[in-house]
Amino acid sequence: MLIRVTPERLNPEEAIEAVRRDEAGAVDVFLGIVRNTNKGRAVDHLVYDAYPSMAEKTMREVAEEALERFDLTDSAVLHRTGRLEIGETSLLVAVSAGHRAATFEAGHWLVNEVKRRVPVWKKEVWADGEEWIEGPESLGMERAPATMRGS
Amino acid sequence: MLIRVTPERLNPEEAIEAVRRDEAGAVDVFLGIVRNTNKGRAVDHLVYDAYPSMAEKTMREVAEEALERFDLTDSAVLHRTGRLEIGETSLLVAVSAGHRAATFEAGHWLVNEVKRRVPVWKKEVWADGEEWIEGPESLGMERAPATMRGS
Amino acid sequence: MVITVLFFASLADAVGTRELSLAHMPGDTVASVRDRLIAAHPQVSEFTETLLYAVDEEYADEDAPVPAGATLALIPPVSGG
Amino acid sequence: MVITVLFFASLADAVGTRELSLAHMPGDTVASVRDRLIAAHPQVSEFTETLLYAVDEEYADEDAPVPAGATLALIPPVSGG
Repeated sequence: MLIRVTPERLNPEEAIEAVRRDEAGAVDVFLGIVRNTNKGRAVDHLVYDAYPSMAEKTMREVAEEALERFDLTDSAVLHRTGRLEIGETSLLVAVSAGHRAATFEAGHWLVNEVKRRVPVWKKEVWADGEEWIEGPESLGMERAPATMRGS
Repeated sequence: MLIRVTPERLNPEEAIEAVRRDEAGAVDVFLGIVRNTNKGRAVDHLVYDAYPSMAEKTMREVAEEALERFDLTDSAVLHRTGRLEIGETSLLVAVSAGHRAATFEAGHWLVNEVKRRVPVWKKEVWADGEEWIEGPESLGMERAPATMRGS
Repeated sequence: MVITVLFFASLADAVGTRELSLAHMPGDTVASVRDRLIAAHPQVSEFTETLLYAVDEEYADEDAPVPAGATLALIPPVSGG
Repeated sequence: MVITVLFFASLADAVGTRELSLAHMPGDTVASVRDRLIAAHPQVSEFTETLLYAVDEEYADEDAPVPAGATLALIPPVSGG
């Protein structure tokens, strides 16, 4: 199980090789990529902050939970930190299984859970300013609805 | 839109780069891989036959249909032919979209449709024999239920 | 003018070739060409229950016309992926 | 003995640091440590509505104990991926 939080570029080939097995007929790989816009606003770049040790621990818990919930042979979760330019890969999730349906379901579930649970934060930087994007997919947002938020 | 039927090795990085766009925040890639067993029997290798020109035409139709049905920015479908060893990639499907849900749905749909519609056939070779695997996911199987099959 | 007929996978093994040419007849359809094929290669009849057909790379029904110069492909149930 | 407190993202910007040490008090919980933090750094109170907490890298409720030597992380709504 390949789990990593790193400021280095993420390599999809590495994740594929990490989950590939002779008994697994299907591999699904998801790449989260830095978009050039968000909510209609031009993004210049992103900066990812993380609590690296807890992020890796949480990613490992989510990946292990996926192995149990779905009929997977292996999974890999990698998240990049630091400054990322448009088009670069921030998140890489790969899963392998005997058959394809499990890989698509597990991949989607894993990406959702990573975004909900893993302590990583994204700052959007525009030409004229910047802002930390917090929630709304995280665990915290389930406890505090939007109308109750502090700021 | 990258569409290819080829006896050469399939490269996931090429498919990812083909669908990657600055406005696409999500890429999903599926790899169909030669398994070492099928229905409990040890597989030595596979041989894929194809009707290459019609296979590429059908793959392009399916990929274009996916662009319309789902909110995709691009898609790629590659199928390998000839002799494939255990662990090698037979099918590569990549899609990009603004957001992740569309990529998982479209990727799964595309793989299903390729397996149903594209004129490609797989021969399993074991230590002591070989057999063309035909259906049961193909269009033909919908017309003729298993109990009516000729052989 | 002729029709080109293509065979694949198990059917190519059974017929012993991947391609052959047939004389075109006025009014030819997928079914009429297939029936002439079966007359020459009786083993094709074992496959017809599950065969699909393509005329010039487009899936076609049994009553679809097959024009002179066309390519008719006999398509066993596919198993790609 | 001390408690290590970690700040991230917007909260690290607001507090002006990513880490500080606090004296441990008998019976400390997430809430009691957070309240001492707010006394020293009132700007933290603007975040508490949406904060989660982790004690030694495990999400924890407000009434979870914070032992001497522990690390308490104040976790704004996450936005990875």
